Amino acid sequence: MTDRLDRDALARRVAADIPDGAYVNLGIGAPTLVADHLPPGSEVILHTENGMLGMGPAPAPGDVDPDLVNAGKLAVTELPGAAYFHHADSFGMMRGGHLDLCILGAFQVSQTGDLANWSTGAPDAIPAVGGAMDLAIGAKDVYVMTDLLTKGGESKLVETCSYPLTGLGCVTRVYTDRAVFDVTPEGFAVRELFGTTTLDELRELTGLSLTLLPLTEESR
Amino acid sequence: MTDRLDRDALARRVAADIPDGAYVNLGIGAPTLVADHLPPGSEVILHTENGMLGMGPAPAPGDVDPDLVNAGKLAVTELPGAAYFHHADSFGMMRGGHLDLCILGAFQVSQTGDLANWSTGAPDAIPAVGGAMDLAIGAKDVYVMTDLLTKGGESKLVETCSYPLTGLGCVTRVYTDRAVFDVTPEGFAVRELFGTTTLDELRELTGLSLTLLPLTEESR
Amino acid sequence: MIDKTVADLREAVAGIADGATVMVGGFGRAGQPVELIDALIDAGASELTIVSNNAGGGDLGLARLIAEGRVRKVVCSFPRQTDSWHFDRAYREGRLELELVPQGNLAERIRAAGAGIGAFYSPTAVGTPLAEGREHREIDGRTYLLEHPIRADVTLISGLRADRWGNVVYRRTARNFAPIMATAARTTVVQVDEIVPLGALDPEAIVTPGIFVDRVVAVGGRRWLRDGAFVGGVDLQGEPLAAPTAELATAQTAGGDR
Amino acid sequence: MIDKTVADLREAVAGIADGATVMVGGFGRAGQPVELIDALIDAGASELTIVSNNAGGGDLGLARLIAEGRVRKVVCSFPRQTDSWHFDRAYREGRLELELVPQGNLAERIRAAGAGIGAFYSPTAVGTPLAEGREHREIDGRTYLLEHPIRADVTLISGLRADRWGNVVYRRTARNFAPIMATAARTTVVQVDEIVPLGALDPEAIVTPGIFVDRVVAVGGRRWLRDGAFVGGVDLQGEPLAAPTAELATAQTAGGDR
Repeated sequence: MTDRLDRDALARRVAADIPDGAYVNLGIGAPTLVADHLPPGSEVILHTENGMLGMGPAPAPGDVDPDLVNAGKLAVTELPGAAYFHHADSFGMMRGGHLDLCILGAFQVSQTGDLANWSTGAPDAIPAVGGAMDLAIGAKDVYVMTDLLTKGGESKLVETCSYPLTGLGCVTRVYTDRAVFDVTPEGFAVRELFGTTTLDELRELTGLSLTLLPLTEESR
Repeated sequence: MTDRLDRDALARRVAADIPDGAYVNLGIGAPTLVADHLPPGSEVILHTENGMLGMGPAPAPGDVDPDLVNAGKLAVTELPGAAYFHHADSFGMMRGGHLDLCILGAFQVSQTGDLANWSTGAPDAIPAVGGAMDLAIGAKDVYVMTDLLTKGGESKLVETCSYPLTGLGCVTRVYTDRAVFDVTPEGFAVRELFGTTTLDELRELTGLSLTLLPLTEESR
Repeated sequence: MIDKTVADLREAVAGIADGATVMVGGFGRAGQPVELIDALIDAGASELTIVSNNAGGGDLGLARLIAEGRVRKVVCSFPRQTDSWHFDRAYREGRLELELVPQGNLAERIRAAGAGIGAFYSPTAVGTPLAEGREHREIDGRTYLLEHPIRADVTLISGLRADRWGNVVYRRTARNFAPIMATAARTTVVQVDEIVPLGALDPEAIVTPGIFVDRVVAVGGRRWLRDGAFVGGVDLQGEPLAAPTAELATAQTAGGDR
Repeated sequence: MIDKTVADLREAVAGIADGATVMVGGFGRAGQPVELIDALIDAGASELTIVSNNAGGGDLGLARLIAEGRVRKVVCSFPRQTDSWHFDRAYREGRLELELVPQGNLAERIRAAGAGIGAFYSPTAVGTPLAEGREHREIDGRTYLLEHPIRADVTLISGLRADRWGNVVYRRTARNFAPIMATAARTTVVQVDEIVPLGALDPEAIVTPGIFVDRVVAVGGRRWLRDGAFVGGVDLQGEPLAAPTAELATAQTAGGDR
């Protein structure tokens, strides 16, 4: 168990791959932790789809401004250089391919890059999609950040998603607690293994015929 | 000849029909004269499609600002309450039906309200359309302001336009130097006669079976 | 003389009929026109179709409108929140209909209504359950879905300041859907903290030109600043938001930069 | 650290290839990026497709680019002006191609490119010669034409001020096409009078957020203010515009309100 990255360590790992100057949307939930781990001195401009570029960290207690929230409706701050705009402009920015990167959570990712992250298809659930489908297709790269397995022990990397899709062939990379995977024309390729995790273990856990990127061999 | 309204008098006549508080686009050329004849104390908000509401009159000589022009690229001024916006927003405002009134020039207007005002179809002419087609369909009412006859003596009110169209069935009223016409389901109806002009004269000049609005009978 | 300001909230929402389609600005509580919604509840209209990003949280604003049984249908992207109990109950009891629209398509469809666009092709939702039964079209090798405009009878939004021509500026992320909703309704009603003299707003910084606005009503500093009845959400740790400090409140309502 | 400012005009237009599609902001001379166009001429690219509302007037800017024989095609709404002699000659001699687009469709097609819209239905031009051969569609009883996005390799625009992140504000009607063109090209280059420190622009009043901007170059007060070489058009009586008074020039370039 200690070989798996915890949520903060994973967020730090994702943050390390974001280049200086990138325009990034962190969706809601766990991926927003990435903001806390960006390398000091690096300027990464955060987009929040409710109408802001240049979003800063959470405010100090007592300095909360209810007119200044992120997509998860949590209090944030404004950095120098920030800009506000309305929702149509904000999603035009996204849909138009101007963001470098979106980082999203997932229920499932298929080996062709299909993403399922908005609904488990449970018949009694109240459906809610928010900006998930727009985000899924709205950046040059879409990274998923998630545990490899569900709480029930099932792989979130799958041959074909069984949950309702959010977007088709949109995910380019998946950061999990055990390894980093690229989505390639040949399916998932392991880019990096964490701790003592091995390729064989990952194959067993996912049931997928994973390949190893040359990069990965080197980095071990 | 003295019975015909000159250009300024016609502009004054059009201006008198514009209600306080109306949002109006005056296009380019002769209709822009209407701005000089709006009743004192009336607030009419002028839209210019190059990105401004609340356009004011021409500046004093020496106070010209080349960053502040109207659709005809002539120097204008800014009134208190003015707002600037970009071209997509400006034409969205127009296309979305938010303007109360556009006032345009015309080569021809058909009795179904078709407008021809952008091209005479001359084979050697350089085509240029500008915002004409957007303006033609971009207001709740489209008034045309023009001489009734061309310099060659032909009626600009016609059964069917022979010149290339700017818009279909878009004109609602035509102010000419001899009379004011409404476009009705039954064709042109005379709303007002200027000077000694008679309905019979107009029928002869236009070759159209014009009707007289009840209003007109009263006002004589 | 043009004067779109009205004396009170009752006048601001006058004439909203049973069965009307009402767009309501706001993203969660940021920008939600709570005072106008309260007035709408008092005015009594029912069987409303609400177009808004969310379906209300807690017990006020949109949530209260739903709790009072005034809403027949909600068109939104994200009804489900930790505190959306009023929507949840009404939905589960079959007392209201939900039309779920991805957030970007919702925004663009509202803009299309205001901008006179007949329909447009969006790449969002292709391949998902929300694409079922919709017109698909391939353009330059990519698949799109046909999306139609969303119009309303009335739009209710919240701005920071306005003038008597109806020019409006907003504050921070409270802007969200308001500028596009203002363009998409037959009647647009804006509540603002403050009405300022004509010419006091910078013409370069006006976000909603008055042409889109029919009525403006001043509500004073919003409730969370005015009387301490702060209703904000939760912070990054999920803890309830504290009310803003007095200094911040003063800076933000004293006619400062924004 | 993000710094989109470049040292000079040469660097600003570096890499624009022969045959490129270049969007050029401006409505007549208001907002035309004359300094960037001059630099483009110096850089030598030819066989260009120019997307702009007009096709140049007088002997400078776009007109000079055409006069120098660098333009293969112009996509615009209104090439014909009293002083468009360079375009007129090239067009009549068959040296360049013209694609005429109604102004509002031009603007919306540029916006669509930037906003990822596959295509849209516009009511403009229905029933006119410009509708011939185009896809028509009836929606809710009204006829529309299908319009496709217009994209570019490079956009050249002129703003008033920018910061190192590329946030831009404009001045009065010089704004026109610039904000949408900034979104529709692979590379967007902005000339501004002045580069200001990050944080100096009001976040509520930024018109073009830096995400759309790749390069920013300061050109000082524009020529008509800087050295008296004023090039503006004509007034309401058709008389040539006088250069602005010295007081106005000072007020407008001294970092005043706008």
